Amino acid sequence: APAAAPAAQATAAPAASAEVDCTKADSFCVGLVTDVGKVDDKSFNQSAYEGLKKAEKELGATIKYIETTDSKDYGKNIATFAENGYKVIVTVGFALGEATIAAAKQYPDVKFIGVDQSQTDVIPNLSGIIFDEDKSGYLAGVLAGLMTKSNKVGGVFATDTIPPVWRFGEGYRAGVKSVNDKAEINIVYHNDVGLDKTFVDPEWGKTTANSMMDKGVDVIFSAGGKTGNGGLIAVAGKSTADKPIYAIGVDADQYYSVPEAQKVLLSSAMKDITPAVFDNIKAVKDGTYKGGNFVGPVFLAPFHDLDSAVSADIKAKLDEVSKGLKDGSIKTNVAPTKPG
Amino acid sequence: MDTVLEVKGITKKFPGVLANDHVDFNLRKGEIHALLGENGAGKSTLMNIIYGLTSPDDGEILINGKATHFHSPKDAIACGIGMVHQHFMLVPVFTVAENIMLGSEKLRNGVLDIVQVNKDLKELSTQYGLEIDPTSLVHDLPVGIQQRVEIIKALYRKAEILILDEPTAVLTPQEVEDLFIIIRKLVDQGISVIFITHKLKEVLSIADRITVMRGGKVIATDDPKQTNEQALASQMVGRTVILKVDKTPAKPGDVVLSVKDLHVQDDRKIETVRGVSFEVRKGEILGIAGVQGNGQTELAEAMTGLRHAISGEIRIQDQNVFNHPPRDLVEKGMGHIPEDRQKHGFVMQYPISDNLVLCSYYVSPFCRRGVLQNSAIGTNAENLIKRFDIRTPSPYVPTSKLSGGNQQKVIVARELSRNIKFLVANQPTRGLDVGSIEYIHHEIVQMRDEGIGVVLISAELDEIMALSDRIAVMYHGEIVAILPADKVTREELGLMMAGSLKPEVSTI
Amino acid sequence: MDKENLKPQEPTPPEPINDSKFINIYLVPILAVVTALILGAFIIWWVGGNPLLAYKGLLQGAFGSVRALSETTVWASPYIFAGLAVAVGFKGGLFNIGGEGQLAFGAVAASWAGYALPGIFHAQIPPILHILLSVGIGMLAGAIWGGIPGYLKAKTGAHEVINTIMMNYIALNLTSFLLNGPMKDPSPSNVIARTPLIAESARIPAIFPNYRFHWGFILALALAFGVWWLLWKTRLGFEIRTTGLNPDAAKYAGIDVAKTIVIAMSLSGALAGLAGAIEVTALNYRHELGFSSGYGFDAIAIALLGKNHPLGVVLASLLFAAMRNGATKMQFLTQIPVDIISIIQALILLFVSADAIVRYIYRIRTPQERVVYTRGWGK
Amino acid sequence: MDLKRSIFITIIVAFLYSIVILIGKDTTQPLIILTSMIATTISVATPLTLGALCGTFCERSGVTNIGIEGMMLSAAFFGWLTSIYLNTIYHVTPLPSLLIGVFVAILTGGLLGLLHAWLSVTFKVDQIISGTVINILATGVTGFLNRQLFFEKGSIFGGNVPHAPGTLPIIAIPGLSQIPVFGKVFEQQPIAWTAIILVFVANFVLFRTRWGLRTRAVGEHPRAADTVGINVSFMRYINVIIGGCLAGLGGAYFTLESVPSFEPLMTNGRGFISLAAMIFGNWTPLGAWAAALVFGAAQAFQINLQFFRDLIPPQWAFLQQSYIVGLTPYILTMIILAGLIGRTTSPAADGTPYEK
Ligand SMILES: Nc1ncnc2c1ncn2[C@@H]1O[C@H](COP(=O)(O)OP(=O)(O)OP(=O)(O)O)[C@@H](O)[C@H]1O
Ligand SMILES: Nc1ncnc2c1ncn2[C@@H]1O[C@H](COP(=O)(O)OP(=O)(O)OP(=O)(O)O)[C@@H](O)[C@H]1O
Ligand SMILES: [Mg+2]
Ligand SMILES: [Mg+2]
Repeated sequence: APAAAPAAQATAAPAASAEVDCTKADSFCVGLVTDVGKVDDKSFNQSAYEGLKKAEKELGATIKYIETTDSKDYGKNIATFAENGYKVIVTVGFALGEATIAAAKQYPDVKFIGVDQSQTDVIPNLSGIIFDEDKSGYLAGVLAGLMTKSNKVGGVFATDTIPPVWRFGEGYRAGVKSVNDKAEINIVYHNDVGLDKTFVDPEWGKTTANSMMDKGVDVIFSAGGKTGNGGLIAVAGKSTADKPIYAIGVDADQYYSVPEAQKVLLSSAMKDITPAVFDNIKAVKDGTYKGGNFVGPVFLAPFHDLDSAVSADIKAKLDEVSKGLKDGSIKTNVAPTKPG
Repeated sequence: MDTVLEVKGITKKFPGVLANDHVDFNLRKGEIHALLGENGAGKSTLMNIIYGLTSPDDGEILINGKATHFHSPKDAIACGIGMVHQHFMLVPVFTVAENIMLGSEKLRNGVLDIVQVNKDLKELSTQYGLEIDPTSLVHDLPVGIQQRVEIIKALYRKAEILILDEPTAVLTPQEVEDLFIIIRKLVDQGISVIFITHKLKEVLSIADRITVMRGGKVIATDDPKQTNEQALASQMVGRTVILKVDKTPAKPGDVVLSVKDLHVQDDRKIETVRGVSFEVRKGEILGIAGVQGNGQTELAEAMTGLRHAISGEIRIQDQNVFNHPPRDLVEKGMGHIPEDRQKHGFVMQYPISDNLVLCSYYVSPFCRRGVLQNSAIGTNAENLIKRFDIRTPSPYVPTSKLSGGNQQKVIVARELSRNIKFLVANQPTRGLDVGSIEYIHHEIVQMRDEGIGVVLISAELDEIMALSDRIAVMYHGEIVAILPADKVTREELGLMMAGSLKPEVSTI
Repeated sequence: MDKENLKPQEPTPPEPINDSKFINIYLVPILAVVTALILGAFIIWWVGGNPLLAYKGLLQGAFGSVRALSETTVWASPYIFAGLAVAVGFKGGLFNIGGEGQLAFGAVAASWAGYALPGIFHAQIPPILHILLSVGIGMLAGAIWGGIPGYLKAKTGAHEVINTIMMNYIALNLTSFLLNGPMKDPSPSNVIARTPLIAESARIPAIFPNYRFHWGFILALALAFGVWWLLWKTRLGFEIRTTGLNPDAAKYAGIDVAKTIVIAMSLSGALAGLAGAIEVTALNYRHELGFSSGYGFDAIAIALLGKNHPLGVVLASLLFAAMRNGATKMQFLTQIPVDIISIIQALILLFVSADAIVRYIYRIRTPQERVVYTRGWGK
Repeated sequence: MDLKRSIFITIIVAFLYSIVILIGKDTTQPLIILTSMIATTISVATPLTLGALCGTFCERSGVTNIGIEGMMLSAAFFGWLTSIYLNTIYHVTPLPSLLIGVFVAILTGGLLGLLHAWLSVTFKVDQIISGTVINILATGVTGFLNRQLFFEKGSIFGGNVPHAPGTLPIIAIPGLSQIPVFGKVFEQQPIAWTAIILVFVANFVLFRTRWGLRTRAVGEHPRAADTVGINVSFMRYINVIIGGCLAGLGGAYFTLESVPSFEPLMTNGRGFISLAAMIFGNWTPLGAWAAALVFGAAQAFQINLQFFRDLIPPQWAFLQQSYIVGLTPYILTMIILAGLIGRTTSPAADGTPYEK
């Protein structure tokens, strides 16, 4: 099997690092606990883990992850790191929010970093990394609203029961409306499968995006892990020189993560977890770490190949809006979660 | 006459059973060689070996003098051997033509050539006088015709040697006659026939030679002119058997079961019971004679609550039990020996002990407050096994391990051990050997004498004649006559069953 | 005439020869597990992992400490309930793939009863009663979810296999609907699709402080015995088994086959529902839109592995639970993907069912009887 | 497939379509809606059809197969893996790598079919178990390798997913595809086309050829087949392997035709839906296809209802609840199986190993 050769060295590195004794003071061990998504989900679990890898490379940290297979194991998995002397524990996803708070109180001298976990009251050894997805979505909406020729824009999203997804989607809606109230906005959430499938169903994303383009939609914001990527790929497949269709990605600059879509990818609504996680780990190392919420930056990724397609005044408008969003003069008026 | 088939020293062991023990057997060209033997004697096994279905542990097979080795029936067929199995080997949902061509299909450029097959069948039919409609579905055909399909299947493969395993077990005198005519035709055309049966009359009337097996060994090969039923029976069973049931005249009491103008449909919604009426009295045996597929099955099922009837009336004593569920009937005193023992009779995987309480597991002493009383069930089993002489190492072996004869005895024991008012016995001895038959007949008669009303449904004329006090003849879903057993001859009955004799004797 | 000379001299079939119970019942399955673990070790080694370290982690994580043991039982109890559910179905000749949905519905119903009932009665409900109510309602929900396919099969002959699959999807959608709408936890801090916490009075108290080992596990063991007793010692059990093995004979025996099928499926559903209800009342105190960890499907493997015998189901559950629970420590030590557990589990099931392979490897004689688990598509 | 069934199914599909068209007609031309719904229907139906064909071949020969899910998943993974290796490591151009990928996917399915046959025919392992084994094994192996090859440090692609060679090109039927708007329906990718062709091929093979006759005989009454010299085990082996190959092609759809990436568990229960389709179609290829189309139509229904959510009239508000709308295919199936279109009857010997 071709797998043999490459895989041979695969786990070698971590196996080796198992030697390090994290209980020693001079060690700097960082552990990551995923929610039920896998650490290679090419979505936020992985982005967070990339942050750890960066820490390993640049801060010489010893890193390990534990994947949760059932929500009832959250506490146990966090404890496994804490009790083995890990200095920093990163927990990914709002689902781990309560378990993380509990652990932070139980292990006061371990530093916790909770991705997508908004902190209502400050715990000194727990920092929650959060993003204003609605603002990123709003920016994407403005861009879409200004770019569309057919006045039909679309959005392909994972399930709206996940608050960040909901905020992306509704922020997008608001953004489009703000610049183009005649535009017809078609937003489809992937609600008909289990939570574990909703982010990893590219085939659905593609099917949905196709059915939108069939109806004349010419800009699609596709957000939701691999499900979203399916949408981007669909656009790349349908767009033609004389009738161009544009796609907008999400989370990281998807120009790199979905090369198939490069020629149609206008931009990506950034929610850049990797640097945020890294910065927090680094803060621990430097002793600048502090508890409470850590709000990640909001911005759009560069236009790359399509830079010429975006007119100067659209770019101007985008800058104006993002300023507005930062200083609060522009409100997205999106509820933090979908009203029940 | 030269020998077409010879087997030498065939030996076959099954786990725990020596099914064939150094069997020597030969078949001459154009002869009818009958093979007799009680259940489990090893007849089917021997034939399966000759037909390449089972491989022998030892011994050799010679076709036309030269030794051959069969890996599968394909080889046997190639050597001109054809077999009609005890349980028909037809695909019910296929048409006659499909069934016949299966395994040796005719193709026209890759596609099944039904047209050609149908043409060939026409020819075969005319050549041997076997009427058949190639396009009809097998599960729509009566057993007699299905058997005809089996025979044609063999001929279609140019069989020189034809093996018939218990071909008459499911036929009526009329059909048996037709079958014999066919067999003789085949023999005239140079085909050699091996004929397995439990019925001594038939053997004597058709066979050129008779070989008797017992316990996997060949006991003797006789000439029909030199022997008689009694002798054969003794050879089969290894002791003297009383062939005729001796019974005192019935002393009928009042009516236990009455059926009025009953109408029943079969699974394909065809009305197969068309206005049947009769009464059964305490202490009498009413025989219902009829060719398979004339509605006896549906009649029995309707009487025993296994099938929903359309209209009519069924009364046990004076209570109307029309379309009542089986349990209700059982509680009102019905006993039932089902036609298909393996399908309805018991749960093969269950130990004998459980099957012996299959209809009474829920009542005291076997069950108290919803809890099974295994001790009671066990003792019950031991008693019945003793009383009905069921041959088994223990009450707890799976019933599937028993021979057909013993399996049947389990059912008889179960039904007769309950205190019942009447008994519906449907083909109670089909496929059983004289020994078992004799035994079961004796039990049924004894029941009658104890004042139980018995409905005996059987395609075996001899059985009907031997046991019945009154005989009802069923034809095309109707009862054409109900006659006192002593007022009618075998021949008359045969004709009535075939619908060719309208009885002048008025129904009583 | 006297009965004596009447006895037909039929050959008496001898006792079926079978090799010693020990070999069949214990040795072969054990060897099967061992073989599977050896193969698993090979795979781990092949991708450059350290098998010994991995299995060390697996053992430590599963049995290494009191807490580990306690956690293993936490994993085991839903497995036992769900495994019994599937086994009961199989005994009745029914293949219940619907455990997933029945479990989910049991959990939803139980948590509803847990948080909503006091409001409805405008009163505190005494703990014992409230617990019984919640668990009972959970079981009922499961029973209904399993009973519907049972009813459809009994009345229309529709395949329970397909209908239970469909019911899984229906349950999935309805749960999502409820947990995002009507039953969503209204507390402002909540961002997840989950129910409110159930009332204190509905919570099955912990047995030992700061261990999660709970009464559910004990109940599961008791129920395993109960199911065994029901199936083999009671009238209902006899009816279920008879219907499962030979419906025609069952009908002949006066058993109401349709009714029995519905009962068997409802019973099966109830057990699955109980699995969900216990998770809510004894462990999580609420139902959260689970990233389904697939109890329903693991349960099938467990029932088959346990040869549909309650004791077998308990053992198989403990095995699966230990592996799932130990996986954490194993991954912590070696960073091997937890999927290796699935591979090993598949191999175990394979070797236990195709014991001919194991017998061949270890040169053990084969018995005559083969256990029959299922009847393919129930017709 | 019988007339009643086909009519019934046509009605259902037409009904689903027309609801959406009624809602959406104010903003979008009916023809456009129809076209896009048909397009969705066909693509969603493709893997289901192939899965159901797999089931049909296995069960017609008397071997139940609940392992379709696992067969598809493994095929999806290994097919995709192959295409990537060829494309990135050995620099084969995209199209050939994809085609070889498809071939490997089919091969994978075939091998799992072989495993299923080996277990259930040779070892007479309970067929449900053997199917379950395949499902669990597939989950484990694909997840495990996917991690080892594409994520771990030092793994061949340095821990990040390489640029996949894209997806199979669209094949447009000349002429038909030129029809304005509706022509889109005749632009499908190769596996979608193949699936449709295979439906008719399978139907022909099963009901018009010697192979089909023997297959059905083995599934209905193996002993009868045996007595006329047909090798029951052989027939079952080959049919199960054929089935596996079909499931394999179905798997290829996910990673080589639909999207150029693999996700753990990405088949997402479609193998089980295929089973439903097979039974629903009464073990006939045409029936299975029709059933698959119903599921496809239901999916299209759901997507488009969300699409036109804002246009849904208030009295139909429940149609805005995507969870509720999501129930459509499942409830439909249950209704239909409940005998609305006549009982389905499985091959008589389905699921029972043949004892000589
Ligand atoms: N497949 C089998 N496995 C084990 N034992 C068998 C098998 N088939 C037959 N036997 C045993 O071999 C013996 C002979 O069986 P066989 O079928 O040849 O009897 P038979 O003469 O045909 O009986 P019958 O008159 O009832 O047909 C029986 O005792 C039976 O128990
Ligand atoms: N697998 C088996 N194991 C043990 N005994 C068997 C097996 N198969 C058949 N037998 C026995 O072989 C004998 C002959 O089988 P056969 O099928 O001829 O039944 P039978 O006794 O002839 O009953 P019937 O002719 O009414 O079916 C029977 O005693 C039967 O019980
Ligand atoms: Mg026989
Ligand atoms: Mg017999």
